[in-house]
Formats: sequence, structure tokens, C-alpha cells
Amino acid sequence: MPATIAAKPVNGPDQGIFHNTAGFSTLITVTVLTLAWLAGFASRLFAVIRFESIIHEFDPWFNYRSTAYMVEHGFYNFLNWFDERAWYPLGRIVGGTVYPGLMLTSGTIHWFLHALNIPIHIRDICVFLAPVFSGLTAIATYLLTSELWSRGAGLFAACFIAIVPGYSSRSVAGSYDNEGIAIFALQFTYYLWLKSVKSGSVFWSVCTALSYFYMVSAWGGYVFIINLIPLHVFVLLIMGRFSQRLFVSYTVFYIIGLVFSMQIPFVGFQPIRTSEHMAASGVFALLMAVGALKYLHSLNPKGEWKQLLILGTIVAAGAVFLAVVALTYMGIIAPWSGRFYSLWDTGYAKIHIPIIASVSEHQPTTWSSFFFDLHVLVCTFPVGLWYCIKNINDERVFVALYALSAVYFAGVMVRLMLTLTPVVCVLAGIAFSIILELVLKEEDTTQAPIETEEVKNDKSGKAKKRVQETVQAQDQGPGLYARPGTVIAFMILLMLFSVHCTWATSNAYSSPSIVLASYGNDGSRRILDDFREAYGWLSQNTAEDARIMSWWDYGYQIAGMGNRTTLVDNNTWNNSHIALVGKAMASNETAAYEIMSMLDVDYVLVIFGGAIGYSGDDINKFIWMVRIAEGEHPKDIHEADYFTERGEYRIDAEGSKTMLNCLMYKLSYYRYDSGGSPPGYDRTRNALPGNRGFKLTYLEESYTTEHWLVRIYRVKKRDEFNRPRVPLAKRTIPTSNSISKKTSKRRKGLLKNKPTVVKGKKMRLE
Amino acid sequence: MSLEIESMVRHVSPINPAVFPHLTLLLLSIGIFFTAWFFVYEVTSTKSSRDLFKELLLSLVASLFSGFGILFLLLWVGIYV
Amino acid sequence: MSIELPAKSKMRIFVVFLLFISAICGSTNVDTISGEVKIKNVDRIIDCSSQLVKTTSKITLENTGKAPLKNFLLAVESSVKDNLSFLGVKDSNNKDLRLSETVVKGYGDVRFYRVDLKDPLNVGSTAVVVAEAVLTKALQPYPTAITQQEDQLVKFIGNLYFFSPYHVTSQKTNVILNTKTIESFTKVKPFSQLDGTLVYGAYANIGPFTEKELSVHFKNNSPFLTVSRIERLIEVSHWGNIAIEEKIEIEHTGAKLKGPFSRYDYQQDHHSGPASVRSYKTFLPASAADVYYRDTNGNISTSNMKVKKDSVELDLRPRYPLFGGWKTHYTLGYNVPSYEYLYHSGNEYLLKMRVIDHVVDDMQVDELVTKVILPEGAHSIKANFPYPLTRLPDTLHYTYLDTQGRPVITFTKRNVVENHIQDFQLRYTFPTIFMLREPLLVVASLYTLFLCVIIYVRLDFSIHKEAHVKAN
Amino acid sequence: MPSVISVIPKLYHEYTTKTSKKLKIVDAYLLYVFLTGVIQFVYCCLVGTFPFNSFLSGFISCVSSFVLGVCLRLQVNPENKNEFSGLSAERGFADFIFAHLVLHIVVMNFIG
Repeated sequence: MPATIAAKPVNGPDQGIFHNTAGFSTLITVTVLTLAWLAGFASRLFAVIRFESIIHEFDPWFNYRSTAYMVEHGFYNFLNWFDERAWYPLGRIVGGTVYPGLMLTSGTIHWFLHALNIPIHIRDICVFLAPVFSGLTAIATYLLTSELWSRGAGLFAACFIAIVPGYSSRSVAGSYDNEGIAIFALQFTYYLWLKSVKSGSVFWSVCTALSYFYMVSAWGGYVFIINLIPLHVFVLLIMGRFSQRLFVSYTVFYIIGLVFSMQIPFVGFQPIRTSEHMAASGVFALLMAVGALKYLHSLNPKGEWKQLLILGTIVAAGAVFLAVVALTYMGIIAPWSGRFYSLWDTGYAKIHIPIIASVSEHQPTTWSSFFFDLHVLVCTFPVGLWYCIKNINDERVFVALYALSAVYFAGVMVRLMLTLTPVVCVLAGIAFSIILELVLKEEDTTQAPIETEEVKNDKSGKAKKRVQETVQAQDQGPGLYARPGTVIAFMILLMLFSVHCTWATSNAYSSPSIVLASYGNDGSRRILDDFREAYGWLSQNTAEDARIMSWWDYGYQIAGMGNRTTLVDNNTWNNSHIALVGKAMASNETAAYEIMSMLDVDYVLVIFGGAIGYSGDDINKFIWMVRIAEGEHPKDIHEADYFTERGEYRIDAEGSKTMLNCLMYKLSYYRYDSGGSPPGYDRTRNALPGNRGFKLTYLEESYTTEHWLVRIYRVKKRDEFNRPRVPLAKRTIPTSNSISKKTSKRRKGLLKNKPTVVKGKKMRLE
Repeated sequence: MSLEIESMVRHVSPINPAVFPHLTLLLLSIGIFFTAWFFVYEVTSTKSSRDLFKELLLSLVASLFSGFGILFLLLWVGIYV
Repeated sequence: MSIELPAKSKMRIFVVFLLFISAICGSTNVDTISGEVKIKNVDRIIDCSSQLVKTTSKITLENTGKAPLKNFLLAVESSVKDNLSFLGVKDSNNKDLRLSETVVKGYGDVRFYRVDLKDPLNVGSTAVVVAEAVLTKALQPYPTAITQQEDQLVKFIGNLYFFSPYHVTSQKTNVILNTKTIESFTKVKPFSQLDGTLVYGAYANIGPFTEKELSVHFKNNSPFLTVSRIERLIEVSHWGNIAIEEKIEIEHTGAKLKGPFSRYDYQQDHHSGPASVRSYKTFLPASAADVYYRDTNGNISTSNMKVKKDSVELDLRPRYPLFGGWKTHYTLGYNVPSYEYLYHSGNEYLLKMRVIDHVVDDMQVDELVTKVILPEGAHSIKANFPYPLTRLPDTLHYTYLDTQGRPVITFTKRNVVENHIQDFQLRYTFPTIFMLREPLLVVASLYTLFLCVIIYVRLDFSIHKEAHVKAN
Repeated sequence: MPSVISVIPKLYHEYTTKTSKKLKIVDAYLLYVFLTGVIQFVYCCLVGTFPFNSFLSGFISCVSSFVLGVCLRLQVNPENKNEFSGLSAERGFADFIFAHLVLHIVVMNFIG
């Protein structure tokens, strides 16, 4: 591509291209956007190059599995798919509990390519979907920013979003998740919204609603849109910026968007039933009222109505608010869900919903991660924000609100950094464009925009020489050395930014997490493929209908790679079921066996990192299992029992007796004698296990992977260990026999008297 | 009809696979150049200054070079069509 | 014409197919047992050291009749009929002799093969032929389930005597076991036991169709790997490449694993799990390149490749060691340059490739499906197989830049062993000019795109104008 | 407050004189849609909302027809010419039809 630009001047003159800046700037725009797309795509391929084309992490495995199901069985069967392989014995109605946008998107691409006889496997489409969509996001960001400020700023923003780590963290090749396409939908919806506010055209608002529909189908984060846009309208109303264009765009968008959003089975009637959506309808009613009053005012514009108008507006707002509150009390509108409370009160989840708090990406964000994900942009975006507020108009009010709310949410939860990233890119793009414009202002007017864009071209790290050219052009101007200095400084800044982006994406976000790599002393790489080893073993060597019990983190992977029935998985909709599994893991072998036989468990799978020093294993997560189990079974499980006297969490000889005898401990350390220098040394926790050489009565080791990372145990049938068969009627969990003997010594637990139960509520955003 | 194997010659590719990368780069860069030219022409020229013959010629050259370029790209990356 | 072509070629394929079927049917003819043939001596070696039972019998034939002998019969007893995977006969010059299945009246459950001698055997003279038979699944694990630490014991039950429709004057049998651990074996004098080998005989004057049980129970820890299904896909491109992809399902069919699998024991010493298979070697053609080894969950990262002079040696390690009853499946693919296997003369092409390639040493394959994808536009396809195979109806395959689909030749065979690694020949006609079809397709589609732009640019103005008119 | 009541006839007068005939037709349509919506609402209050999505789709299609009608009225109104610059009345009507098309396809799907 750069060759094309360089070659241009050679045959340019006879075209008259250079006399026509419109054509040339279009070419540059297209080129920069293409380069941004390519750069964004390429920077997300580290995982594929280092490992292979594979689905990453946990949730993507479910998305991939359901996509493959949809491709195989058709869309309608997918919508009606009852997955009996998950949540045994409950099952899961997949069609009604997913946002199908992601599957539909890749299914459509698959269908289209196969119609063209391009036999690409659906897995590869899924792997490369997010990087491809990052290019579309860049274009949508460009459009949004050009709508807000200028095309130059748009190009900056597009280049930023293409490579910024805050976004690529969620969209590397293989991370096939809702966010990958949702950010595109988000940006595009906002672009269309601004477009419709600007023009007041019904057409654009309908397009906004369509794009909003796509967003609803793709990600639970659509709630952000349906609250931000009404907020925008509301603030405009307060600022006295009501216009008929606003009226047209919002009312049309709201009502069509409403009926669209209810088409998604998972969303259902929520848009008229839950508090999260009420702001939108309130603003709709308010806008109608204001519109009507304005109209009446226009019929008789003679001053005497002014007070009445204001009064009427206030009364209408009050009435709407009271109506919402009253309906909430009457139970017609569901109150805010716990997940949303946790957005306002960061401590809420920790106390009430351990299952949300147990996920690391729901923790509050630290300052360093702001810098890590956004780098220089986090410093420059306030500049853009300030300029937007300084030169305010309807659209810039929107971006200001977007920035402020996104900053707040990103501060609350790490994963919501994702919603902040686009607006930061937009505002930073504006800031950079302003600065460059200031610096290059002396240039003659036709040249300036071109130079700005040339410089942007450099930003994508392709042709460094161009910087010098630009700088030389500066020198011929008035003898100010400050200008070239500024330009050079900014170039260095941008260079550093792109280096940081590449580094962060490659090091922090490009690990598939199901394939681990370790490096030897000589730099040679060893691949630890234990997860796939175990899942491969499960899929080939267990009965077709075998039921695997594991902690919920691994549910999707077992279903996706092992193709076996799981008890709980990453769709954590049923807390009590998860708590039951947690209880089984936290109980001693006998009590656990009762639970396992009640749940018809055939195999138990645990992750054990002690042999290779893998820190994300089940023993380290175990305390969350205990907490979740205690939330549902406060009589049987007490968190304090698993700590030592001094409140430490240990597994060595000083560990508490309950800990050393619980199922999770035993399954992790059963016959574990390899590892570090003293045999049986746990390299993750740097300790020698306290309870060793024990035997298992009710389970037997079925398979352990090469590096001991995954251990699979078979639950013995009742006739295999000489015990009288318990009749079916008596197969209930004995509620008292697993109370620890150490109850008397129990100190005050951390989570006492909080028996909150959040049953059967969908609590995941995605 | 049925020739004996002795009388046949071993089949080699009409183009040495070793030059696939070079051919790809050459043809594709020429193709992209013409494509860019074509699009710039489309964008810049107005209704009056537009010349259909030139458009057709430009697009034909562009598609010829890009088409063969894409073919060799496919062959290069291992998709033997 | 271009529409007619495929139909015509289909017809031709069908005719070829019919001919092929009739050739198979025609070969089952009726023979009689001639009393004028005598077998002077049989030296038989039964090799039970792997999972297969390979029998090599050196037969000395004698013509006691009055006319020169053109052919003779080989018989296979009914008990091993289903296990017999391969039977081949060579003469003293190590040349293959023609073999055809036949039927003898009155011996319904015995299978006969007629062997045609190269030169008729003169009256009173003798000839030496070597018959080689490979039996699959003739070794039964006994006990059928063992624990991780135990050795695998198998039982072989066969015929103590050479099974023949003719009188055998003298015979000797060596059973190669490659182990000293023999639990029990049939003792019929004279016999002797050298290390790893049982020698029976010589037995004199055994009549036709004599059977006596020979049973050996011994240790055999060699890999019992059965390829339950292999699908071999050969994709021919005239741009100089032949892509081969094999989808393989493999199972350890030895004694099943009983009780737990302990990683500790398995890691502790390397003799643990003696009957398990950690890895095995697959040999690919010497020119194989771009080898990949993966399953549905992605690459299997544990494999080594060694390029040797006459082959590429792959040391394949499945994701997990294979114990008795454990299965795995994978896909193995590679490219070979076309000049190794594709010949041409004008528009006539000849593909000469192996029906099946090496998977494991001493492999046994339950089901083989080989598919050959020819370039789009190939027609007049004729196939020539080294041994009887079932040819399935031809299909079409659509891939990159295809419009009418590529012809696919499919054939299948059950119970395949290493001796079946032989070449088949496929003749077809392919006009060289068709090679330009794909690039021209790309060119045409790009050109259409550009034309659309040209038209769109013009159309855009007309709409605009209309809108203006309307507005006015 | 009395002043409010007193202005109503004044308003009516203003309306009848100032509004063009084209807009009056639109207003009649709006009134009709509005009444339909009210009837539906009353019906569901009396009888119940049993096929909830059917009720919703009916009601929402009413509301949105009303909204779209209002928008059309705003865009067609020559007084708002400078507010909606670049939007001709024909364009407004085409948008109106487009929006209705989209709306009713969805409503059809939703009514189930």
C-alpha cells in the first residue's frame, strides 16, 4: 500500500489528481483505514502464530460449540436447542439463554463462504471473527469521530482503536466472545445516533434502531446504550437544547428499538419490565410531553405560556418518575438486579454474590491497568474532552456523557474497561488532531490537512521517513524550532504508544490459556498441552453419556472439547447447583460421595498445578468454592474451618484438618509424589502437602495428564466397595454428618450472617 | 488411448513453485496500483470528465493483474486450486 | 458441450464400474481338486510376535500325474477365513503368481484359491512356491483385561498341520513368539522349544484337510493397534502439488485396562504399563512436506519428524498413552510434489499412488476409504487396482474457485494390512487449457466488481437528479 | 389556572387557521391512531394481557405509528424548514414508509 502512494506522483500530473484534493484525501482515508484494519488484524494474530488457530479461554468455547451446533442443525433448531449436556440434571435451553448475534454473524459468514465454495472450517471463522471485526470497529470509530470533529481526528481515532490493548485484550484471534463484535455494534450505533440527531431524519434513526438490534443480539452491554442515549436526550433537555430533530430521532429510535430488542428470546419482555430499561421509556414519555407542550407553545407564542411550559415539563418529569417508582413497588417492573447494584456499590458483590466476586475480571480497576490498557491515550483524552466541552454542540454533549459514564464504569469493574476504550480513542484522536492542527496552522490551507493525514499514515508504523519530510516542510516556515520539536515529540509519543500496544497485546493478551508454554533455560519452548490431553481422553475413552463434575470454570471446555455432560458451567445461572458442587468438593470423601451419587456423577475432574507451578488451579480457587457452598449450605460448610488457627490458608502439615481431608484436597494430592526436589512438593504453593499417602475409597484415578495439570477420577459404583446399597428413597444428603468437629473452635468468619440466596437469576452480562 | 506409463513424462507444474511468492508480490502490487488508480479516477472525475473507455481499460488491467496475483497468492499459501 | 461433458464422463465412469464389477463376479469359477498333485514338503513359519499372525509356507509341489500342471489350489480353513487379510504366492524366483478365488464342490465352508503357475509343471518334476498369509485378530488377549502393571498375554489358536487339499508328505512348523514367557502350548511330538520359537515336526504323511488344534498362550507386549477406520484423501492439483490427508481412528485392541490408571506409577519407571502404547512411527513418502498432525481440538503438539533418505519418519505421540480399550483419532496431512506420482502425455494423465500408506508397523486396518479428488474438468476416468476393491459411486467435490465440482473417485476395502501398500493407477483426460479457468474466474469476478462500481457511479447521479426533480 | 382554561378556545382557533390542509389530514390520522391505542389499552385493562406479546406488538405498533406520524408531520411542516435542512417533504415521506416497513415486519414477527 505505501508503494501505491509513493508511486502516485510519477503518473499523477496527467490525471489531475493532485489538483483535486477531494480525490486524494479520499484515497488517503481509504488507505489509512485499510492499513489500520490490517495493523489491527495483524496485531491480534500473536496467539495464532505462536500456538495455532484455536479457540481461547472458557466462554469462547461455549460460543464456538453453539455456533457449530447452529451451522450443523440450522438456525431454528438452534433457537429451540435444549442442551442436556449442561447443568445435569437440569439441562439448559440454549436458544433462550444466549445472545445469538455472535453465532448468527459467524454462521452467516460461514454460509456465505460455503455458497462461494470456500470450504473454511467454522472454527477458523470463529477464531478470526474478532480480529476482522476490529477493522470494522476502526471504521465505525472513524465515522463517529468524523461526525464529532473532523476526518483527521477520525483517522487518528481509527488507528488508535485498531491497536489499543484495552480493546485487543478482548478481540485477539481465538477469543471468540460477544465483546468482539459488540464494540463494533456499539460504536456504529452511536455513530448512527449522532447522525440522526444531526439530521433529524427518520431514516437514520431507523438505522440506529437496526444497529441497536444487532447490539442487543450480540451483548448484554446493550443496556449501556439504552441508558446512555436517554441520558443524552435528558441532558440536552435540561440544557434547553430541545429540538424537533432530537424529538424525531429519539422517539423513532426508542419505539422501534424497543420492539426490536424484544425479538431476542433472551431479552424477552425485559425492556418493559426491568428497571434498567425504565430510564429510556421515562425519557420517551418526557420527550413526548415536552414535544406536545412545545407544539402548543408554537401555536400561541406569546410569552404567557413560558411558565406553564416549564411547570408542565417538571410535572411531566415528576409524573414519569413517580409512575416508574410506583410500578416497581407494585412488582410490575423488576428492581435492579444484583449485577447492577454491584456497579453502584463496589462492595455489594463481595458481600452478597460471591459468585460474581469470584471472577477476577469483576474486580475494581487499578490505576496501573488504566495505563496498561490505554497508555498515552489515558493522558490525552481529557484534552479532547475539554475541547469538546469548550466547543459544545448536541453531539459533543453525547461524547462527553459517554466519556464520563464509561470512566466511572471502567473504574468499577475491570472488564468494563472495554466500554471506556472506544471513547478514549475518539477523544484522544480529537486531541491529537487539534494539537497537530495548531502546530501546522501556518501552512497554507490546502496543504495542512494532507500533511496531517500523511503523519497519521506514519503512525501505523510503516514509513518512518515521512516524518522527516513533514518536519523539513516545517523548517521552511517561520523560523520557529518549537514546532518541529512538538511534532517530533508527538511522533515519539505515538511510536511509543504503538510499541506498547504491540508489546501488551503480544505478552498479556495473546495466551490461549488452554495451551500453556514454558521456556527452558536455553530459550527453547515447551508446550504444556495438558488440558487438551485430558479433554481428548474424556471424549474418546469415557461413555458417551458420562457426567463429569468439575468446578464451573471448566464446564464449557469439557462440553466443547470433551463433548461430555457437565454439572455446572460458566453460565452461572443456578447458584444453588454450583453451591452443591462446591459443597461436594469441600466435604470429606464420604459426604461428597453422597452428593455425587445423588447427582449421578461418573467422573470428577480437578485442575492441579502443583507439579508445574500453575497458579490458576482448583486449590487456589477452592476458597471461593467454600464461600459459595457456605452461602447455600451454612449448616454444613464453614469457611473458617478451612483456615488455620491464625487464619491462614495452607495445605501443608499446619493446614486445618477439614482442609486436609476435603475431597478437593484429596483429589489434588492423591499419589502426588513427583514435582520438586522433595518428592510431592507443591510448587504452586511452595509447601509440602500435609496429608499424604492416603487412599481413596469411593473414587479411583482414571487419568492424570502428563504434567499432572488435570486429574480425572472415576466415581465407583456402590457395588464396587462392599457397602450395602442405599435405597433410592434414602438417597438424600445427610445434613448433619459433615459438620466439622472443630465447630467449637470456629472463629468469626468473614461472611457471617449473610445467607443471601440469589437463585436462578442470570447474572452474566454476556 | 491407454498409453503405457513408460511413454509418459512426469508432470511438473507449468510454473515453478519456487517463484510463486515473487509472482504474487509482483502481480498483486501492479494489480493494487491499477485498482487504486481506478478508484481515484472514479472518485475524482466528474460526470463530464469521465471516459468510459478509460474506465473499462483501467479496470480490466487491474482485474487481470489482481486476479492472477490472487491465484498465485493462493498457490503460495498452499491452497492448490 | 460443456454441459454435456460431465454427463458423458459420468456415463463412462459407470461403464468402467460395471466392467469392474463383472470382472470380480467372473473370477469366482469352479475348480476340482486334482489327485495328481502331491506336496512333498512344507516349511511353515508362523510369526506371532506382533499383533498379526504372519504365516510363510514354503511348499514343494510335485506333479505325479500324466499331464503338465498349470495350476494348483490353496485352501483356507473355515475357522480363520474371516481373519485372513492377505494371501500372496511367489515362485522360486520371487515373482508374484496370479491368484484367484475359487470354489470346489463339496467343500462349502473351505475357501479355495487357485494359483496359476508361470510355467506348467512337467510330469514328475517339483517346484517350490512360497505362500504368504496374514491373519488379523487371530491373537486373542487372555485374560481380556489386565491392570496397568501387568504384561499382556495372548492366545493363538491355529492348525498344527498345513491345511491343504493335497496329501502332504512331510511338514515342519516354526512358531515365532519372540518371548520366553510361554504360559502353555500344544505338545505334539516331535516338538522343541528354542528361545522365542516353538518348532513342530517334522510330521509325515498328513492327509488332505487335516486339522488339529495348535494353541499357544504367551506374553506379547507388542502394540495392539487397530486402525478402525482410515479415510485417505488425495487431492491432485495440476499446479504441481498432491495433497494427502488421512483421517485415522485408532484403538488399542489388546487386553483392556482394568482398574485405575496411575500417573505416578506410569512416570516412576518406564517399564510401567508394558502393554500400553506411548508413541508409534509412521513413514511418509520421502518428498512429503508441510506435515500436520491434529485432531478436532487442534494440533497435537507431541510429535517428531525425521527426514530420512527414502522416507519421512514421523514419531507420533497421541495426546495420551493408549492402554487396552482406549481410542484416539487424528488427522495427518502432507503435500507431495506432483511429479512423483503424476505422469502425462498430452492431455492424458496417469496418477500412480498407493492405495494406503504406512500408518503403524504391523498395522491392521478395519476399514479403508480412499478418495481421489481430480482437478475440475477431468473426465474419462479409468481406475486400475492391484487387488480387488469396492469402488463406490463417484461424487463431486466443491472447493476454492469451483463451478461444476471436481470428480471424486472413492474406493473402500475392509481388513487391510501392510501387504496391501501397493499402487493403483488412475487414468484421466484433462485439457491443459482448463488450468486457466480458476485465474480467469477471479479476473472475471473482479472485473464484475469494477463494472458494478462504474455503473454505480453513473446510477448514483441519476438517483440524485431524480430526487431533485421530485423535490422541485 | 383559569387562564389555562381560557386559552383552549384560543388555541383551537389558532390551530384551525394556521394549519395547512395537508397537516390537518396528518393530524386526523394521528388522532385515529391515538384512539386505536387508547382502545387497545382499555381493552387490555378490562380483559387482560394474556397473549402478552400480541398485546405488546399491537400497542407498540400503535405508538410507533403515532410517533412516526408526528415525525412526518414535523418534517412536512413548512415552518420547520430550517430545522430539517436537507430533508425534503418527499424524503420525509419516503423515510416514513421505510420506517413503517421495518416496523411492521418486526411486529409481524413478534405477534407470533
